[in-house]
Amino acid sequence: MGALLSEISWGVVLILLPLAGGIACFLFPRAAKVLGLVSVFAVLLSVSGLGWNIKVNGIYRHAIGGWNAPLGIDLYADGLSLLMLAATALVGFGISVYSADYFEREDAARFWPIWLLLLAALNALFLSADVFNLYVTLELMGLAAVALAALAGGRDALGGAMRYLLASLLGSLAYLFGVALLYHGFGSMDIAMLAVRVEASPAVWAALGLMSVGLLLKTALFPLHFWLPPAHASAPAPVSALLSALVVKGSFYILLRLWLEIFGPLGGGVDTLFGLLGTGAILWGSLQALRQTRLKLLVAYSTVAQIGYFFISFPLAASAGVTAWSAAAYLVLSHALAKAAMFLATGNVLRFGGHDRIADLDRVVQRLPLTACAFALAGVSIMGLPPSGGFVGKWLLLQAALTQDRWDLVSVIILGGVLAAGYVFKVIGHAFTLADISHESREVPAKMEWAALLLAFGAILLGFLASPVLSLVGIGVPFGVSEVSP
Amino acid sequence: MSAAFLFALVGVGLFSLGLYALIVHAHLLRKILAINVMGSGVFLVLVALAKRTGESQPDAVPHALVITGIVVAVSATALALTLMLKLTAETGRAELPEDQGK
Amino acid sequence: MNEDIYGIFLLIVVGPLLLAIPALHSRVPWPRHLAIIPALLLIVFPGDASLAMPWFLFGTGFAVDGEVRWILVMSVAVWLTAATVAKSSRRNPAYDRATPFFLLTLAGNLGAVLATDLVGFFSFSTLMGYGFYGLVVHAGDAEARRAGRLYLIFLIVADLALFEALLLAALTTGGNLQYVVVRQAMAGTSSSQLYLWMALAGFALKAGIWPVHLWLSTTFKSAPLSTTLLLGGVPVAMGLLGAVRWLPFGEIAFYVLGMVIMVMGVAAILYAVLMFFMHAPLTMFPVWGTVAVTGLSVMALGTGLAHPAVWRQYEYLTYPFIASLGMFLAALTFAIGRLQDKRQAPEVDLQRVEVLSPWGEGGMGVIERWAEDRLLILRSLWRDLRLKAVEQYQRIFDWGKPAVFIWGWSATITMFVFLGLVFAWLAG
Amino acid sequence: MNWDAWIPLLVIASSLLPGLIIFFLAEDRKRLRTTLNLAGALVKLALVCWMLWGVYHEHHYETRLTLLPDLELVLRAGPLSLLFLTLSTILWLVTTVYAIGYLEDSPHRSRFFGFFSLCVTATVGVALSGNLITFLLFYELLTLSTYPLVVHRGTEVARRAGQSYLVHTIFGGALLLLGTVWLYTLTGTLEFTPRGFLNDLGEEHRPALVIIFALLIAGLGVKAALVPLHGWLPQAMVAPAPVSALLHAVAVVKAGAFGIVRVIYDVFGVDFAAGLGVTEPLAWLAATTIIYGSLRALFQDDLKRRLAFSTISQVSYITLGVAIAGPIATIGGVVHLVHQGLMKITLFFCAGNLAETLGIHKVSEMSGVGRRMPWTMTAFTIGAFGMIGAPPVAGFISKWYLGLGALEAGQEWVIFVLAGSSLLNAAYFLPILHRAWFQEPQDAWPEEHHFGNKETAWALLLPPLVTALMALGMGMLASAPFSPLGWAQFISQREFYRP
Repeated sequence: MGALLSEISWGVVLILLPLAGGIACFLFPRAAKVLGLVSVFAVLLSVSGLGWNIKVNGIYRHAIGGWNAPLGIDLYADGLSLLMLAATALVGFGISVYSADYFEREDAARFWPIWLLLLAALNALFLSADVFNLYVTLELMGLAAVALAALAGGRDALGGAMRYLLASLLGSLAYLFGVALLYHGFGSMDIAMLAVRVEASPAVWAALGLMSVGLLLKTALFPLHFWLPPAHASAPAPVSALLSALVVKGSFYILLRLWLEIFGPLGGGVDTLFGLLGTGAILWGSLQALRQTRLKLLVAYSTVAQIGYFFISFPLAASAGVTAWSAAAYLVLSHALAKAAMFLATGNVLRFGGHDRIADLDRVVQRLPLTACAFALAGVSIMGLPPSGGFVGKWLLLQAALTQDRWDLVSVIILGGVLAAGYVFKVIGHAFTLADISHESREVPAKMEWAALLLAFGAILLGFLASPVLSLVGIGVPFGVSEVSP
Repeated sequence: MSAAFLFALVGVGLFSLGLYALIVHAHLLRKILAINVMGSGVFLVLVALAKRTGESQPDAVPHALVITGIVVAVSATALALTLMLKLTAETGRAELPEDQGK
Repeated sequence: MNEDIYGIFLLIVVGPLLLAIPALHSRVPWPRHLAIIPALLLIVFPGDASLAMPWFLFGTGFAVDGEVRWILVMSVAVWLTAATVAKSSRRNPAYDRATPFFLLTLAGNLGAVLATDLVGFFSFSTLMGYGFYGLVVHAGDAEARRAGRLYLIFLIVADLALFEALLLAALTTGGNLQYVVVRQAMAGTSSSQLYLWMALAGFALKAGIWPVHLWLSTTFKSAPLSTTLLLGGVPVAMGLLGAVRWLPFGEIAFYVLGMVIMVMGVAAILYAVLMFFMHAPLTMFPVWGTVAVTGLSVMALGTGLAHPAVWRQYEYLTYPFIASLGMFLAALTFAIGRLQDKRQAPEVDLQRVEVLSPWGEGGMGVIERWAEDRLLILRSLWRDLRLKAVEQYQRIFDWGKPAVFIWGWSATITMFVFLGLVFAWLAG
Repeated sequence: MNWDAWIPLLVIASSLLPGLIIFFLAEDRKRLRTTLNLAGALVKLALVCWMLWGVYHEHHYETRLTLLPDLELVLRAGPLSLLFLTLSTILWLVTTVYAIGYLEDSPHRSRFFGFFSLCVTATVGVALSGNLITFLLFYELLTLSTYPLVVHRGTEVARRAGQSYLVHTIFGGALLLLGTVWLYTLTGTLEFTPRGFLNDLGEEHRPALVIIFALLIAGLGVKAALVPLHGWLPQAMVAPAPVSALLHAVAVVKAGAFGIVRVIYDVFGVDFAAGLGVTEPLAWLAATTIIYGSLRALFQDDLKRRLAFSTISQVSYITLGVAIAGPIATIGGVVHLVHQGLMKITLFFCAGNLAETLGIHKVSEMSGVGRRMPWTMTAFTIGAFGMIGAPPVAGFISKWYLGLGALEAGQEWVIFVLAGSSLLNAAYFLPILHRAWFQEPQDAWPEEHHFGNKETAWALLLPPLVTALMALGMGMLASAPFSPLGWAQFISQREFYRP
């Protein structure tokens, strides 16, 4: 059994499986739901297989078709990749279960193929070992995401999707430009080779600038987040969940990888800039979220704020590398679970009452207890209250900041949590009270409620799994060894 | 100044022009075209920089990349156009919804 | 020691406490008398006995010996009379409602008499105090409530002062609060002066010693006979008893304080005589009597403090003296109360009592007129002052709820100022 | 891992599991819900008794689970833990009975009891926490699980109260988190240790430690309702009576006070904290709170609001006791943790009974209520006298040790505070008693319900009587073995005298 598990090249499976599933869904629209669910479940199993493989054998590297870099395409997976893959598979599965009941026949036929394509793109992205391959997968992911965002049709959704598409393309092109410069300078696309060869030069700085801007745009870091709220808020609930939970993480992953391997050692104050932008994102996003009167927009702005946290790690990594990066990884993972749960819960509310005005939530707690519970639990993780994944992430982040006496960042981290509590409980408070306008109610399938709840529960559970998860992420030493012990 | 560098410079110019157009123009078709111009600029840079100093033969890899890039660009453009058409059908104007008020 | 009467010891306190529960005493004939019976048995039981209760509060105990028996006899006599008087006036509908308070007060009184240490005494006398409040106000009319409130404020302030004294004592002795231990320990420590001040202030308030007798006179005016009967025997005697037990008389010479107390005693007697001559209705006679007699006792205490040798010489008389004092006051009150009943005295009113003295009543008129001639200026001056004071109180009481705050405040501030002065004096 | 290591976890589970099951019960499964509630409470009580016996015989009960790399979730039953644990376990049982009676036929009972159990789980976790991060975890869980109880009624007022509660507690939680992480970066450990774990820290860290202390106390002070962080408590009165009881006596306020005790004794260590010069400001703060709360209580006509301000005042006795930083004052502070709980829960039960039976919410409506509900008012009277500090109710014991401890530590000013507080307590409690017992009743009660020939339902009447008797008993039997006082002396000894 063990031999068999380590013999299969799980990376290839992870890319081909959803792709094949997507094509099958496209070909047999009537069976799309079943095919889609089976594919996603198979992906989940494959990720476990890959995880087992990595745990036993260490870093996974596979040259597709036997062609090695620079000409061939390498697949590469270490702890960080595995974390992202696992998050994708888990959240993806949860959202798939939800979507199975959410989309009606016609929508389902369109949703499943694109979603599986997106899944394939995401998996490929997390497994890529060279910068150009990352571009292709990034672009693929972007296109699939845009298509999903447009799924709902109508003015808002199409407008949002269009804006998203333009931003996404612009980001990809900027990134590609950077790739060109890097290749020109060092003659390689492979990240590992670049890491060895790269040295500070104007071209590298230009590449860093272009790639960063492109990726920040796609990650929707403040102030480049303008496209996110309309796109995320107007898409169908499961799509919003996918976009917020996974898609923005794709581009962030690339940035993180590049930073860790190529740009990080160069220094030069960019990390400070990232930290500043992250700060801006946390404050601006949280304040905007507090101001919203619509639930979905609130959740979308919350994503803007939470993305800021990921970037707080950059300025801290210089002297507390492992802690800061572990924090970022943990925040990414728990945000994926929590934000997906939040959007799914929002979808339930929307379906139940036909609107998402916060002031008129009208005792959702009584009428959709599981959904309200899911929202609250996800909120706990977003706020960073213990026990939750968000708490672990924030704890590590605070620890990294405090060891360096970065009081500015400490206060931002704390303040962000308080503001998050503000907007989460704004919703929950109204969910308990009787509204002026009582709304008509529509049945919400149990599966949809449970999917949201289980995802949220996963975010909570992460609070207890920090040790195993972080040891898994540490495989292949993605974050280096520059640990400053407390 | 070598020819390759000139090409690269032109590529940068195209990229910048495209960016300008993307931001300035409200009409979606113009925006899509602007994106394509930007893409061409990048491709030009890639091709031009394939002629690396000291080597007689240009590097083949960037060419392969450009081909892949073009494929991606085409599909992106197709998606963009579809979206634009749908949006136009929905709103009657080929502009981003928020821009209509201007 | 004498373990045989263990049960009785407990019963004389527990019995009234249990009977205080309405469901119990409403099913028993003569509950008030019934509750006193164990105490009666204890009196006739020969010999000394004691019971240690280490589990109670910080460890306390009960004991009866020759000295305590004097007080006990007095208490039982007074309580039996009170119970009988109340029983005979059963036409009062408030009787049933007063019974629990009667029994609580009884339990407190007996416990305080028997307690062998400071905390036990303090606890039971507090219980007695609050029970007394119930007895005073149970009649339910506005005047009774005023009297009750006044009594309550004095009680609380007194308890606070005693509490501080207790803490000082505990600090000095390391937790052992037996009377003997405390008296010896407090005789020779730096905190003994503060302790003396606190304890004396507390007991002065509790016993209604001049100049803090205000609650006594107010209460007398409004309470029924069964209650006023107890006023002499219970709080006054208990206050004196406490002072004797808590303070290291005979062991410490504290001349200044002793003299001050003696002067206060003299002043109390003078005051009482003055009041009696100025405008005393018959009802108020026991009040001035009480004030005068307690003034006498205060003089004795002051003497004891100033001249320990004298105290030691006459110490054996202390308990009989207190007992007879209580008995005397109760008898006085009772006699006058019966007289009053027969004469159908007009309803007493707090204001009118002061303003309209019943001139020309019986043989008193001659003396009064004589006093009027002699003390005209003084009296009118004094009356004006009194009137003002009464008006002030009246206004406070009539405010209702805000008054509560003012009391709280004024009591707090007074307390603070007082304590502060004492501390300052100690420090300087 | 032997059997002893699982008991703390089982204690947690004994309320967590019933709570989780209850969430999914239909509204009408009343019997099953009641069975689960009571069974959980009884199992917990049994486990706690078992541990009490064990700790007394030097057994160690400790559960360790890895939470973060280098940081563990530690549940440990020490003497201090057990004091709070026993209190909350017993009061949970009583409050559950009361809540079952109180919420008879009201909607959303499953939700209510679910969160109720979670709340107790969090409290028990707070009690058993063996390090600061575990404490933090359960402390926040407590915030979260009480919020739905505060807003349970679902009215606009309730929502506002809940909002105020959250603003305060989240803010406090953030400060606590900050202090905790900071401490961790300085020391690398958060394990509660008798007499603190900071003694080896260098001189250069002292300013940082002072700030950390301030952060931790501010974070805990929110729940302990230290002025000026007390604003949420009076507002939270809109919650149903069992919740108020829980907030004031068992869980929230207590968790804050308990945390302060923990921080001073087991994080900083009394001597170290006194050396830092942080205990005296804290003592002053506590004193201010004591007086302020009492003063505000004077002006409240709403009975529950008056009690709420009284809580603000009384809970600070605990803080004051530990801040005086002497062995005797410690006894007073720690034992008040138990005593205040019993007395205040009695008062709130009684207030709930008045509201539920007669519709009385205001002090001014209470005239003559003693005749209509003698047993309830008897319990109330005992509780009120305890608050005033009259012997032999439990409050006297607390006040005694506080005063004695203050004198022993040479801090005479505390005596003034205690005296002032006693006076004020008397000033706002005695008028209530007077009104209830000695004034003529009004013609009709605001909203009267009849319960046959009883004054109110059994489930409503028994809990306050039981807690009042306990408050009385703990005062009278203070020197008996296994009394809270004895246990507090045990704790103080451990903190001050053991080598």
